Amino acid sequence: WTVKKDRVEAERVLEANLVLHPSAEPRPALRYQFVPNEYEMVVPMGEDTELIAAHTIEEIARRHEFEPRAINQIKTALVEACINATEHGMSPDRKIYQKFTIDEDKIVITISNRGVRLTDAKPLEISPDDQRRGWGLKLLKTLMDDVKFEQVNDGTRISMTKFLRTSGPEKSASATA
Amino acid sequence: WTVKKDRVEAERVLEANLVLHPSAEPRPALRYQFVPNEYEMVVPMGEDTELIAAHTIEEIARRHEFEPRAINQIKTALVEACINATEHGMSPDRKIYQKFTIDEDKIVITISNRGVRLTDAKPLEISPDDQRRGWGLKLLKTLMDDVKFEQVNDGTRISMTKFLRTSGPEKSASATA
Amino acid sequence: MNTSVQPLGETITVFASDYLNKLSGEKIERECREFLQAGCTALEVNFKNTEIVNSIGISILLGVIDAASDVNAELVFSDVSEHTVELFEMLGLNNRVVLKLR
Amino acid sequence: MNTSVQPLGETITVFASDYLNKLSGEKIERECREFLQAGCTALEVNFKNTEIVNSIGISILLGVIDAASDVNAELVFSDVSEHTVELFEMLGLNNRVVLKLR
Ligand SMILES: Nc1ncnc2c1ncn2[C@@H]1O[C@H](COP(=O)(O)OP(=O)(O)O)[C@@H](O)[C@H]1O
Ligand SMILES: Nc1ncnc2c1ncn2[C@@H]1O[C@H](COP(=O)(O)OP(=O)(O)O)[C@@H](O)[C@H]1O
Repeated sequence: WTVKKDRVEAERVLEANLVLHPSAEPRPALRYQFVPNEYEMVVPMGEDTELIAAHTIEEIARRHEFEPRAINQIKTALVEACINATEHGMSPDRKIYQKFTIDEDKIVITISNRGVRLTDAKPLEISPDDQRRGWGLKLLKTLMDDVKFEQVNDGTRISMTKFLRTSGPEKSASATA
Repeated sequence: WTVKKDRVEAERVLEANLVLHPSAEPRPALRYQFVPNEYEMVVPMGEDTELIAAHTIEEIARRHEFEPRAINQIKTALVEACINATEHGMSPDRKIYQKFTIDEDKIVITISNRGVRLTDAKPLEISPDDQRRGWGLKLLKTLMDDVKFEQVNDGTRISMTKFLRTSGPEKSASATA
Repeated sequence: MNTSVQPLGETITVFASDYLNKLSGEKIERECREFLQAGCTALEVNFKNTEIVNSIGISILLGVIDAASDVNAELVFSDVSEHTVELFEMLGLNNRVVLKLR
Repeated sequence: MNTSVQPLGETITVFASDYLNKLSGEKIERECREFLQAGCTALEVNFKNTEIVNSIGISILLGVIDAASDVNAELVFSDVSEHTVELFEMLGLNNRVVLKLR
């Protein structure tokens, strides 16, 4: 695990950098956020761009030894979250903001959009009249190990966690009543 | 081309959004940046993460009808720019900031890193003693149609443009003297 | 992302595209309805090219299932990937249509 | 991202990995130097698995070319993709080693 080494290296180059820019404004501490395995992605809404994000997360998850089944679950959850952002977000900038954080034992995917905050929309998971919609959030919860919804200042954010298991008991596959 | 339609749609949802958040702080005009085909990506430096970015740009370029040869050139240029950022950037946050903007006739790739500004480093393209290094920037310029270096406040930014040609004359393939 | 059609003995096969979403799902539905209206009694939707199915795509497939059962036509979803079978099972499609694994 | 070795008649073949960068390039160089020191007179570096080569990888390949020419060994880069040939040509490698297209 290279985190320790990377941190030492980052501190070395940070020092080097401060020496290189002695006249620069002091860098606020917050600027120095060391996050070794954090990826960010912003894609425009529409034209199936959720597939681009899904393929990126696929490559990241594969590098971190997630199993094919888990990778497919992650991809599908990401696609559903992106579709929700596009369909329900009423986003003014038409962008989907994504963050993928990889820890030793899990991946956390955050999908955010500006626009409608979740509570401004109709209540969650009240089955709509048409029984064939309202599956997106159900799927997210079944495909991922943990799902959190947050209303942020100017929109909605969904955080989804999948734990890395090399083997062991699997979750039940049924989300229907 | 769906830009027009998307803009109309974005304006519609922007209005809807303003109605939904009547009590929200007025959104500064700058927050409403409508850019239909702009992707952003932030990857941590190291562990060959430039490949993840290369595969993402590959998928984006393929969707926009770039030819296989141009796609390979774009991928290689992106990889070289990422390696330079990692090797020479002395980046304090160890991240590579990337932006891909697709226009009707071109793709513009921007690769930025915090840390060393280009002019702080040794002058560009003065061949180093070891004749086997110093190829990165040469390659960028040969592989792409236009390359710009900028020193930004806290680091370096490289912008590279590749024009979309369905056929027609190709650039000479030789970058050596 | 094309769907294409191939007559195969008595069964007509419709191919789902790599990404089964609203757009490509509606195309399949349209094709299936046309065949059923034309009297087709055995329909196969083939998923061999399908990498990802989203929930809107699944809801459209339910419409296809209903359309087939309305005219008592046989319907099979074939060459379905393991992951897509898992997804179909989550939403109970396996109780309403025959699924054949890839 | 493995390189592997396969004796093939008189020529020894070393396989380049999918991404030819500093790390995997140095591995190839090490292997090639070992074979050359052991008396190998015909060496092939096979690029059939190679998707991307970066400039550091290319500079290491130049070291392999030098090492082979120092002992008068034959060297071929085989199964090279069109794009990688283009890249090698940009940096003049085609003048120093035999390139065989994929
Ligand atoms: N990103 C989002 N922004 C605002 N509302 C959302 C978002 N995601 C989901 N919702 C709300 O949650 C409801 C349920 O979503 P879902 O289960 O995916 O079903 P469906 O998309 O078929 O309505 C949506 O109808 C919407 O009101
Ligand atoms: N992102 C960057 N930040 C700071 N300096 C850079 C950056 N990219 C390139 N340089 C400078 O330009 C020089 C030439 O780069 P390049 O042509 O890629 O050759 P090499 O990487 O082999 O030195 C580098 O040695 C470095 O000094």
